[in-house]
Amino acid sequence: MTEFRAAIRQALIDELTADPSVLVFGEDVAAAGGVFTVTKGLQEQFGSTRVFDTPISELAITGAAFGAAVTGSRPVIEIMFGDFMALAMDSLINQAAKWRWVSNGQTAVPLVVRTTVGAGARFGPVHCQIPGTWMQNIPGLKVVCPSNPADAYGMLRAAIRDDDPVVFMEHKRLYLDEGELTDAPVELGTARVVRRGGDVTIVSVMKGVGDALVAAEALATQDGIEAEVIDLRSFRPLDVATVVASVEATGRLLCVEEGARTGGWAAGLIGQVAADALGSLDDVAILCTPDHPVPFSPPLEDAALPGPEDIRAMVRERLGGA
Amino acid sequence: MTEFRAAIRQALIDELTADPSVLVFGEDVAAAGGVFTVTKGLQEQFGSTRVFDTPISELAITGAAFGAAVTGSRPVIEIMFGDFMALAMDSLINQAAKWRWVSNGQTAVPLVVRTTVGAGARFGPVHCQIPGTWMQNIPGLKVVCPSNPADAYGMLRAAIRDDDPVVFMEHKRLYLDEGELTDAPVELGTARVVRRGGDVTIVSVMKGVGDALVAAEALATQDGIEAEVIDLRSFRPLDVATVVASVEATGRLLCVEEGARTGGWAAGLIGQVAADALGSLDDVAILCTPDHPVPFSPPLEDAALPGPEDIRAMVRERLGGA
Amino acid sequence: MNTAGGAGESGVGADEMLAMLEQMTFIRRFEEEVQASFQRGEVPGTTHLCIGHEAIPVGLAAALGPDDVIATTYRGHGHVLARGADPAAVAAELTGRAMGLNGGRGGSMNLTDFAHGIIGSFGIIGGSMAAATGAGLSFRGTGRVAVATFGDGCANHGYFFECLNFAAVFRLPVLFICEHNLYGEYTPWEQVTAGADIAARARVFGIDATLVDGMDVRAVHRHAAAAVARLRTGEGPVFLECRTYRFVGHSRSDPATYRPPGELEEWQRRDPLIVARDALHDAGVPESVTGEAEGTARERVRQAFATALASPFPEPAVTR
Amino acid sequence: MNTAGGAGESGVGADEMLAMLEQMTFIRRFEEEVQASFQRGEVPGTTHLCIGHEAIPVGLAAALGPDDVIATTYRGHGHVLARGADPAAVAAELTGRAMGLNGGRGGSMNLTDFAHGIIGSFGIIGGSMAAATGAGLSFRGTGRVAVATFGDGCANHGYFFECLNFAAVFRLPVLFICEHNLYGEYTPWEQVTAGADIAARARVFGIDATLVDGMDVRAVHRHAAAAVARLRTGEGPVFLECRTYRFVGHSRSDPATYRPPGELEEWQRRDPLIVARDALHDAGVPESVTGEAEGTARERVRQAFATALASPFPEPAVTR
Ligand SMILES: Cc1ncc(C[n+]2csc(CCOP(=O)(O)OP(=O)(O)O)c2C)c(N)n1
Ligand SMILES: Cc1ncc(C[n+]2csc(CCOP(=O)(O)OP(=O)(O)O)c2C)c(N)n1
Ligand SMILES: [Mg+2]
Ligand SMILES: [Mg+2]
Repeated sequence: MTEFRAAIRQALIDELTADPSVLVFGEDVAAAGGVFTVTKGLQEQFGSTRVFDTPISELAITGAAFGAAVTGSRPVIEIMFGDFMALAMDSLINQAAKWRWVSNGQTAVPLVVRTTVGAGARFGPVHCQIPGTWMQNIPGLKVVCPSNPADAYGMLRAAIRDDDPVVFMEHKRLYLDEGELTDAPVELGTARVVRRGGDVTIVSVMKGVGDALVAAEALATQDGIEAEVIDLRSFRPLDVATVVASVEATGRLLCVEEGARTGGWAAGLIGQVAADALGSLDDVAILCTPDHPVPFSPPLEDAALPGPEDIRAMVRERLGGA
Repeated sequence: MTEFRAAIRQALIDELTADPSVLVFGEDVAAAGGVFTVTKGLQEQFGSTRVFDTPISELAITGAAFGAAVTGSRPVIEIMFGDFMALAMDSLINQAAKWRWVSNGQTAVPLVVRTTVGAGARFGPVHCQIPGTWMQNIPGLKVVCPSNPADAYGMLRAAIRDDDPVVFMEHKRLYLDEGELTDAPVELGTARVVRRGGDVTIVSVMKGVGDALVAAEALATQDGIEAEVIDLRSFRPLDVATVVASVEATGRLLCVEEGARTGGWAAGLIGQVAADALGSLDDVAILCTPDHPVPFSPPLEDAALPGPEDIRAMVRERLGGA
Repeated sequence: MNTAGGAGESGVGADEMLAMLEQMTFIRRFEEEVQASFQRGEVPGTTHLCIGHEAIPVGLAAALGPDDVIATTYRGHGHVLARGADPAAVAAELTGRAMGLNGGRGGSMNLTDFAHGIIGSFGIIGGSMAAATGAGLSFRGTGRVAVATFGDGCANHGYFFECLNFAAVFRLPVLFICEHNLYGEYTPWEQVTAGADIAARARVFGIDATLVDGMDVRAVHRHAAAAVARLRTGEGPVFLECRTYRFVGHSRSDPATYRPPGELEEWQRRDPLIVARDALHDAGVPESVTGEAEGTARERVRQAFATALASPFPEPAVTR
Repeated sequence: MNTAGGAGESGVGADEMLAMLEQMTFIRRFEEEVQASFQRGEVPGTTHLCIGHEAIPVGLAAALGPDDVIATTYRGHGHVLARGADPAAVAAELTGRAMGLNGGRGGSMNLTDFAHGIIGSFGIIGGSMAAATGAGLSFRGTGRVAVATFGDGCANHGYFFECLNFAAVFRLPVLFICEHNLYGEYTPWEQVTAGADIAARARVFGIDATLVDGMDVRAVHRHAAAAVARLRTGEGPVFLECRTYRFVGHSRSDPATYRPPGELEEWQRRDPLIVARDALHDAGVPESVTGEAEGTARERVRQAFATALASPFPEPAVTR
């Protein structure tokens, strides 16, 4: 069994080993090994030309990653907290995401931005956001988010080998989760059905997938409802087809999002499912966070975040207590 | 009749006159009057303490607007092109949008960010994006976008008087449009039904609203289809209720977005309508731009942007040639 | 108030100096209690203590007037307390209580108290500089002053340079205080900061910038007072690089193993509390008097945390 | 190639100097044709011409090797041409043709030609600095050099400072070339730029930074060549502030009314084409020889635009 954070470290080690053009840099990632110790030991192993600490300069870090990526390197940078992605977005949006297409295919832009996201750790309103939605509308970018160690490993390797820029979000409440790693390649942008069930489709990402599975077990054993659970794994590309296929069987769709309703991925996914398969939908619902920043105080934060019980309650409510 | 850009100037003049705490600043807005001459003459009229040119420093401009807003000023800043909002977002997302709530109501954050958005002017891939979706998921922010001079005037005045930060997007292909101004206040976050019709609901924003109206006339006179046209006017708050009310009558919903499908407002709006009123929906569709950056070359750009004919064709297709 | 027997070349009288010692001692004990509370699980999340930095908030606060404002960072507890925020409300915010400065919404990294001129503590590096720069815009011509505090790590950030240039161009009444403690998180500053000292980076914008002994409250106070006087006349921003050291890790349970051996001890010899106490003794104030600061501080801290911990959590009211 | 009769103190021989004059003349005529084509509606959107700046791209390009790369701006046509991009493909990109450098996708602000070491022209201020900084990371230890060009307006941007610090900290082989033309769009640089010259802003990071006469191709070439030699040894970034002037408006039909009277005329007396021609004449090259540059340039420009305009637009293939 491997911890989620160790899976990420292993993916970095394997790609640093396999390809000498891979670089790893960011704030406090090297000597200290990262604030969540994800990158511990990499600098010792691969040297300070390939793994290094940077100044606190999100614009330069991300912009330099772009410049390095178009000149033969495969940089994997870390933006320490997802909230700080706002400082890095210009380079991602206006350069990295655009250059392959705008140059008419003259270059690839193989860079990865790792960033820690998500609430629940009492870090307050500016160390807990999930910036995936901020960049979900940008053609040329991939935005992915594993929910378990195996995917963390497989998706990060795929991201580093990808020729497009990839934002790789790591939910901080998953770092200590354990699981088995495999060498099975993961295609970025594909969702995965993690539990089969015929009564309702529950879609989530990252921490929400585990919550949905807990809810699904309770629904099965206590309410006689079989939920199909889908791990979206990616904000962009968005695997609408896998969700449509599930909904064609279940007719019911619940999206569980750690984020606000307006502008969230949940509403957008439902909209695309509706555009493709309206006739299959008997009911759709969104379980999300309230329309205010994530609070610091534990009772406030706990109440704001959807958990297994909220999921179960919403499914029961939506299925008319079935 | 007043031009769209003159309507914006008039709103600025009226608010600068009404309230001495209003400030206007940004790159080239003062002496030169802005790259689209929207702010021409303001510095002469109100002096260089209230209307001034800044360095090319999007972070400082936006951050300073926040600091000014929490200490008694009502700054109206300009980020010259919407694409550059990526450089300004940290301050908006992590400070301006949060401070009223996070301070537990100790302060208001009355600032407005004006920015020019939209394609069609052959400005190429990094001077044409619509950054509204980048910030649509941020509680505490308002993101609005007028489609005509009257709304430009009314909504900008409302934005300046609003106690929350407002991103005010101006579509560059509307600047020369003409219309009558009124003093009727506009409530930010409300959509407006701009044409009545019972067969299909078409929702768009900014330039798309005019296109939808042109399409609706053609549909009415040539295809016998009566389209209801809704100007959403705001990405956040999102007026789902007005769209639901329309769809309850028409049963059909087409959203026309100048932007990519995944992560766009169109899919998100449909998702929220579905969550609130699935039973009323007989058909939904999205007309958007292809999943790549906006091209420079005229034939490529023209083909990428949805226009009245595309809207009409899609309505006819979706209504089975009715 | 300034009785005979000034505390040395600072121009600060013994009474004032004693008050500053008391405040520094109070902040020190407060921060220690934050750490203890964190270890007991009463302070959730994380903490960033200003232990070792106390001369800066205290020397600065003594130079400000009630209408001046400050924007600080996640390491700003000391500034919030020195400006006069209710210690119980600070403790209550750190422990997530309804009576907290921010009603429990912000926590340690977002302490905000407009009533005491604290327009915010900012968790994003550079945010404090931008906020103060903007406040400076509001204050032009009023005589009011806006202060930003930030660390050495901030000196490599776009915010830092853009704000300094912006404030210089518009001659804004902003006092920029760099609390240079040699590290940004776990990274030594020289490793990521090109060139010489940080003050030079401000000087390149024509900003009056001075290196200050951040372990000596008299020095901080003297320079801050001079800066504030100058700022009130509208002469444009001032920059102080206060050299200091944090005696504890960056946050939470950071053991600070990145420090070279002996470095901590060397700086601890210049502990701002010791420097101030020695100065008072040199000026003839007896140990019986300086010793009182300790007891007062402990009692105030005890009361603040007792009040906070006895107070209720906020009630969630969720609508999704 | 370097025959007798060097062109003065520059160390540049007359042949090389003549070649540089030809290239500068070619860029000048090319840009004039861009403007004419814009006015005829053949170049859509907007344009940003480098008329007046020509000594910089030409002097620089002569100092670079084929493996070096450059990241420039929307005002970078000259650099793209000087590096050897096919002029017809440049004209075709500006006119939105399929055979354009970017297949018509980018237009004038995004000219990109990896085959000639042009990793991009960047429409976002600061983007070129970041791209070159990153290229410098790839080039560490290889002897290759990455160049960024940018304007005086960029010197107030977060990108500028963060990239300079970043490049200095890691001693990256990056040549930073500020094309200082006194204006950012319509705003005079002194009005928004605090402190003294821009080179000083680089020096504060310990970067070797020099003020260069950007109207004299010999000076640009000399400094660029010295910088490149130094960069190849891995000694860390170099910064050149090239003072220049754009003889035309910022973009499109900007009448440039913000200029003080006489300023344009004063700079035009130091037109880089005239400076180069005079130097050649002083070195004994006859007018009959220098005069040839003109005809050659016009013919190359004519051919480039004729080819471009005769070529097809790209075919849209839209899937929504
Ligand atoms: C923009 C941004 N990047 C990174 C961080 C994470 N971070 C928090 S504190 C810190 C170190 C800051 O060092 P310094 O400015 O010297 O302040 P100190 O903590 O030493 O007081 C970092 C990198 C942040 N909060 N904001
Ligand atoms: C980040 C950003 N902000 C604003 C602009 C708009 N803009 C384009 S050119 C320009 C002026 C730049 O001046 P300078 O750097 O001196 O270059 P010059 O045009 O004089 O060559 C501005 C403000 C931009 N392109 N990017
Ligand atoms: Mg520090
Ligand atoms: Mg310029």
